Amino acid sequence: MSEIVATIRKNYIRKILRSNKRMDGRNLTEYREIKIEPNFIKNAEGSAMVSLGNTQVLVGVKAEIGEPYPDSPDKGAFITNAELVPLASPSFEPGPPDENAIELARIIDRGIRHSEALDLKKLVIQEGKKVWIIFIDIHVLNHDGNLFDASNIGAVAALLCTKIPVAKMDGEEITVENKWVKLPVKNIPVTITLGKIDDKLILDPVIEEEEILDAKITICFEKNDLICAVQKIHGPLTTEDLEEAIEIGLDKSREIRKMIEEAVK
Amino acid sequence: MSEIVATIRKNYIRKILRSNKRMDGRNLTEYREIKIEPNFIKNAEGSAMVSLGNTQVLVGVKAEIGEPYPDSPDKGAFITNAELVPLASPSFEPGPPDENAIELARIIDRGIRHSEALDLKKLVIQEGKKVWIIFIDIHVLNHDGNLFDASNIGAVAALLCTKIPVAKMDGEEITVENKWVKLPVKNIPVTITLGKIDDKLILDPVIEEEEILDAKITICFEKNDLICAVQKIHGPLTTEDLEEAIEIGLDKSREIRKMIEEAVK
Amino acid sequence: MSEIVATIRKNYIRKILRSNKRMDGRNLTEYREIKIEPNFIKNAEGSAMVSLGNTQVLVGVKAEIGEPYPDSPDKGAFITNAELVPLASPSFEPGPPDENAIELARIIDRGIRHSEALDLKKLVIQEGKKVWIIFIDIHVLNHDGNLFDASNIGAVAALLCTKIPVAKMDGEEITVENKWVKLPVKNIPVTITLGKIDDKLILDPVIEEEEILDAKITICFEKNDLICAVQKIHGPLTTEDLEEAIEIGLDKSREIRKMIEEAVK
Amino acid sequence: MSYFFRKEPEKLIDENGKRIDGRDLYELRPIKMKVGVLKNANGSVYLEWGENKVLAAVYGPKEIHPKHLSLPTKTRLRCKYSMSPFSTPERKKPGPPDRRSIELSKVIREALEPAIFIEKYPKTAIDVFIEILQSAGGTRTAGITAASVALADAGIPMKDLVSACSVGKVDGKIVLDLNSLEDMYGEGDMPVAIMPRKKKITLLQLDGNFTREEFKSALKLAIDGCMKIYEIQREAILNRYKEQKIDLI
Amino acid sequence: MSYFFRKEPEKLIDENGKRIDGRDLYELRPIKMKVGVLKNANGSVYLEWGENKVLAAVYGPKEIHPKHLSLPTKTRLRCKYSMSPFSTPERKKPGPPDRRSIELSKVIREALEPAIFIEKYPKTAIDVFIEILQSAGGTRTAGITAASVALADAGIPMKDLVSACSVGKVDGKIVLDLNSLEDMYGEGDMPVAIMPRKKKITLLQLDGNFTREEFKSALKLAIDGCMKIYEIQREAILNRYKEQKIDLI
Amino acid sequence: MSYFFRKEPEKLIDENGKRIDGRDLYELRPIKMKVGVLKNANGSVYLEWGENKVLAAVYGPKEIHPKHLSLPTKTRLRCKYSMSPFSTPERKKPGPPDRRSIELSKVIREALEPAIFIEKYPKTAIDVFIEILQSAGGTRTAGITAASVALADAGIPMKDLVSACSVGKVDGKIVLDLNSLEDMYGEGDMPVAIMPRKKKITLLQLDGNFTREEFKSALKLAIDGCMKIYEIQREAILNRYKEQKIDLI
Repeated sequence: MSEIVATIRKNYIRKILRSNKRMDGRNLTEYREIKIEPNFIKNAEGSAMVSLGNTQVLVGVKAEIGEPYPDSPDKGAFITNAELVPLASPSFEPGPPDENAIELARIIDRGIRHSEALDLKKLVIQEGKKVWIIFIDIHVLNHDGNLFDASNIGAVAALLCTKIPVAKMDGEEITVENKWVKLPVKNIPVTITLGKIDDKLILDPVIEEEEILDAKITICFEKNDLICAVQKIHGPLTTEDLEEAIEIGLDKSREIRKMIEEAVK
Repeated sequence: MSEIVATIRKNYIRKILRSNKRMDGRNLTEYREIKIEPNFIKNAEGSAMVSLGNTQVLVGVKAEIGEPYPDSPDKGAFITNAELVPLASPSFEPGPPDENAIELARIIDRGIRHSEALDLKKLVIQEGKKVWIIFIDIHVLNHDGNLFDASNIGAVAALLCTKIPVAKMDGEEITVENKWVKLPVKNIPVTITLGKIDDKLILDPVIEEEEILDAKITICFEKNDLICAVQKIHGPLTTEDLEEAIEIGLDKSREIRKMIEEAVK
Repeated sequence: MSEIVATIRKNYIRKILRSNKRMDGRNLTEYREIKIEPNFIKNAEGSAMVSLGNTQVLVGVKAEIGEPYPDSPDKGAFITNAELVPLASPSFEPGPPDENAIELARIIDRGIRHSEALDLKKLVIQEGKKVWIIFIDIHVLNHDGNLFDASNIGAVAALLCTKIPVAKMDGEEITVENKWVKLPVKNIPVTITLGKIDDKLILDPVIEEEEILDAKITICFEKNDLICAVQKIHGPLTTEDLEEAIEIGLDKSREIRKMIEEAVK
Repeated sequence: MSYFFRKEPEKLIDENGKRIDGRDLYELRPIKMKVGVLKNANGSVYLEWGENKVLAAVYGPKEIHPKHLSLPTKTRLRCKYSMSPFSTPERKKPGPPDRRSIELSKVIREALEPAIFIEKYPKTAIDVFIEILQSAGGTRTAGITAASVALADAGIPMKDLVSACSVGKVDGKIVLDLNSLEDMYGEGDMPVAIMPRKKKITLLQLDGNFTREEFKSALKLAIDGCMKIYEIQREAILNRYKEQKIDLI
Repeated sequence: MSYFFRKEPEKLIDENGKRIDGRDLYELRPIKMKVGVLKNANGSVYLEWGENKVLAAVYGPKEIHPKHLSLPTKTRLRCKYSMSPFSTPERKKPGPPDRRSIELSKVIREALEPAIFIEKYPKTAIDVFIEILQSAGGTRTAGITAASVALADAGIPMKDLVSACSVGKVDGKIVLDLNSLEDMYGEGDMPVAIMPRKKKITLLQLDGNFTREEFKSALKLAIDGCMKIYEIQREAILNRYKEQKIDLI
Repeated sequence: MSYFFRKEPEKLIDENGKRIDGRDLYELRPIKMKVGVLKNANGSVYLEWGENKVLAAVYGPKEIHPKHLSLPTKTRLRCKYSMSPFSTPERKKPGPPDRRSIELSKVIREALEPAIFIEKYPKTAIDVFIEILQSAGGTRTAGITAASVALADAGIPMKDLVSACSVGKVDGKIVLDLNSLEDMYGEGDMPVAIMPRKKKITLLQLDGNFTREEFKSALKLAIDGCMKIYEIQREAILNRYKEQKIDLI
């Protein structure tokens, strides 16, 4: 995007923001339409296709048997990975995950980790020897802004519908039974992302807004309104911005959580 | 090569093709001179230096003891690799194998695999535990066209003269005896490569021809005239082209097979 | 550096060299000020910060328990690595070690290896099973010429002050006691680096000199005046140059060795 | 969810000539195609072919960086076939393309290129991305089929569509459109792509053991299959202009 | 030298409200800063913060290669945070930056950029290198603190310094400037950077579990901490011009 | 074929002063050299030196990409030494060059460069590729010897050839031209290259333990060896113009 186009668009977006409206007609603190389709991928142990307006994210969960980390022999593990495949946006390039893909994966990972959404102790097959390793793969299919919230919804919904087989260890031998149980998910972290333009905070920025934001913030809330992860992105914020963002986020996170629970029922 | 040079050369090649002749005086379905020198490399378990006119390929076979694939505990394994080292052509670049090197290796591999040239069951040292892994390394030394056929001849000749030591397993202990046996080779796949220019099929294209081909096809024949691998490359072909190619290939493949058997005697 | 600047500087350096002096006032065979601060890094098992004029190198030694190489089951191992981090010079680029970093690491490694500075047999925990692997990490912080000698001093000083815990093996179980012993260092290899400009050999070249050298040579001496490693770098030398270099080096290496021993006392 | 429990079936074709998924020998799996599902791409297709789920997106014609890669008299067509980590029973580690994907990207490019008027946009690039979301046998032919329609959706001037499907040899019989079990345990596999109007063959690969006669009848069957695929492609393109908006979900 | 013997302490705060290293809840670790320690860099800082040892170097403004990466109206700020192999109790394998370092490099760049007049040098690059020589909790905030002074030392025109420190939640209490044990075994960690003059927050991350009220008081404490850091930074810059030559050792 | 059965010999020099392969202490292994064996390269050499089999090819002078790598007043000489996977008793995995190959490529380049009039072709590159097909001790000196002749074969203007061979210390004695067992189990190794006309030393490396006197006599022996190599090189170049066509096999 050329600098001139950016300036014109910024002025346009600012102008309508002054009347507390958005380019696409939304209010400042309104999400785009959210659709969640769980179990989209049969070859995954769990999955969810999510759309947030035109932002589309597919998350797959796979389970493998592996060894626990040496410093937590009594816990399973999970790994969160995000791919910004070039199919999803003219700005995505082939190659290894760049800083944006890595930041995305790490934020989603932190929300799940610090809310203890996954009960890792229940993923042990035999302590110190074999545990389940859960892979959460976030695949962005179309990038139209706010990848964080779309990915978080996808990841949590996918985890909630994941089933893994029962595995047992007898000596050195592992037996995997064709008997499937739900993944032990005990919390639903919800990220809420707001952008700042001038002195306004806007929820769920669309890509045209993201490109001109002064700053962005993602806050992850647990079920009981605790804050379990925060990431400020791009430019500076004030203490007041943060308080307002938390205010909005607390509210919205409860709505989104309900939506996810509904979708995977 | 500039586009103008290509056009001039294409016109020249076409012109002589109209009288069913080639740039180098060959008939349409004539190979260049083929030379095979087996056991060229002493440090390899088997090897062959092959020249097809000015195309020169050296293939080495090495054997290592390793673990079988989990889904075929009763079989050894083989891996085919091709390197287009920059020494061999001004168009080859240093770096990891590109799509041409990978395609070359995979086609040679498929011919060997689907003709079951290597009796993998005989490469087991102890089922599920230890097997021989055979590495077929194709090293192109000078690229003057038709790398596929030169490489296939080299790979098959190298396999035919490969000897591996006798290995036994006693408990967890492996013993390798200084007693060498022939690799169990039970079939000789032969690839035949034809190019198409206008409505003519030409056998064993030289590099100047390859650069202006409309299409190319490689067909791999087993001992008993079965077709075990095909790869169409570059542009389109018709059903009639394919039938003609098979016609030519059946014949030529028997000749080449004899030549290989002769060379490794 | 442009070619013109190089020519002017070369002429200037040559001119003062004619009176057997250097840009910075040193004699031809004089080192810059050498400072050695051992145990700079608490998280390392041993370390030394070294400055050679404005050339600054930090070397850290870490110990890990690992498996011996199959062909030396009765020996521990060490690995020397050098990083030319971009912080240290405008000419260093981010990325994997280039030929200069690799050459640096390999020369330091060879001096230590061929002088048998480390008594690898004493690093065995259980023969054929577990040994100590010693990592020598050379981190260049500011490059002002003669990285080889600064790095060698750092590496040897760091080894001399390294302590590793006592480890024992009982069956398959490894116990590491909180009891620390000195690394078994039995020799102090010292590299001496000389540059050649016109017909002069100069010791410890500063970067402005290095950039215009005709040739460079690094000779590594053991405690008993044996030569254990040599590397000629860049342009040609004569037999006479080499004899002179050894003459100078024998002398200087004893001085530097004393300096190192003093510093780690 | 089944890779822990995978087992080779006793036979792939039963006594009534029915295949393991109930199909006849010359029957295609059910196919569903949506055109224009991705907003950012210039052209896009979502294809369900049996249990395959495939996305194809086209970006371009567009400028090329670095410039020395551009061709003076034609478009550079670039294809990237890739499998998402959850597309296969065993997780596919993300990372640089493996050797199979590199080869497939090449043959797919060569299957598509003859159908494009590449002289129309000299010095530009057209990027075709094929993303296998779920894989169940025949992903390369599904990918070509989807990509060819995505190219049309992107408004790229084309001589013809490219229609692809595979044939194979299973329990000694030549059958159309292998599923994953047939692919894994059958005796041969032959993916084919054609430009349907003149029946030019733009992809042909073969693995396995075919007599000359088997090859001939397999090729005929493949071309017949491609013609059926062609009908489905044309219908999907028509639908594109009937619907207001086509969503992935 | 302790990773073989690492053990979780029974409690991180004792009955007298003292932390495991003897500090009060709102007390910073000792900080020592030397400016101009590296001859080659345009600006450089060596910082000891508790047992952290950090070097920051700035090169630039300088030309960009390849040119298409340059920005027409501003400087491209590039940051690289990296840990030396011996900086951590367990050796950190050299190699391409890991995912944590890539994320940290990004957030550090975003923490520093608002303080720089990046419009002053269009089409150029400024490189900031942060090298963690010894790590003991809070390296990213130490890195930002050092880098900001190194930028000033390089003569880069700046709107303000950037001062950073972390706060956290340990044994249920909000504390300033986590050390490595508190970082590892505490309940939460929140690194913050500010531009002190207008108290603009340029870095904010959080991991752990905070109530809304805890978050509020943690943020206040962090800003207070940053203001103390700011004083130390200013003093270090002044010292730079007092001393003839500042050596690393 | 012997790596499974490799064993350290009891002694490397017998009571009659004969080496393990029957040579005298100051004797070279048999050497065979063919010039012009590769059609595509501008210059090429196939060298058998004992059981070493080495190919060297030269491409250039040629344009450099990207351009900013070109040097305004001279040719950029680039060297790549690499070992084929089957060249060693244990298979050498293909892939990016290992650390040894990178160092060798550097010292080989520095051994060859002084012999070339690099000012003749400013802004160009000359590529030297050395491919070790079979390795048996002394591949770097064999590579330099072959490459230097390949440069001449390519018509590159040269001040002199470069002739190389190694000396070493084996069972306490200084010997010429180490074979692989002597290289592996000897006490020292010293590869040397010279420009024979003025006896300038362009490669000198040493590993092992040499007294000052041993070093001196080893160097003298190496230079004598190089002079013999020089004769062989000159003869091979002459042969190039006698034969109609020189084939690899």
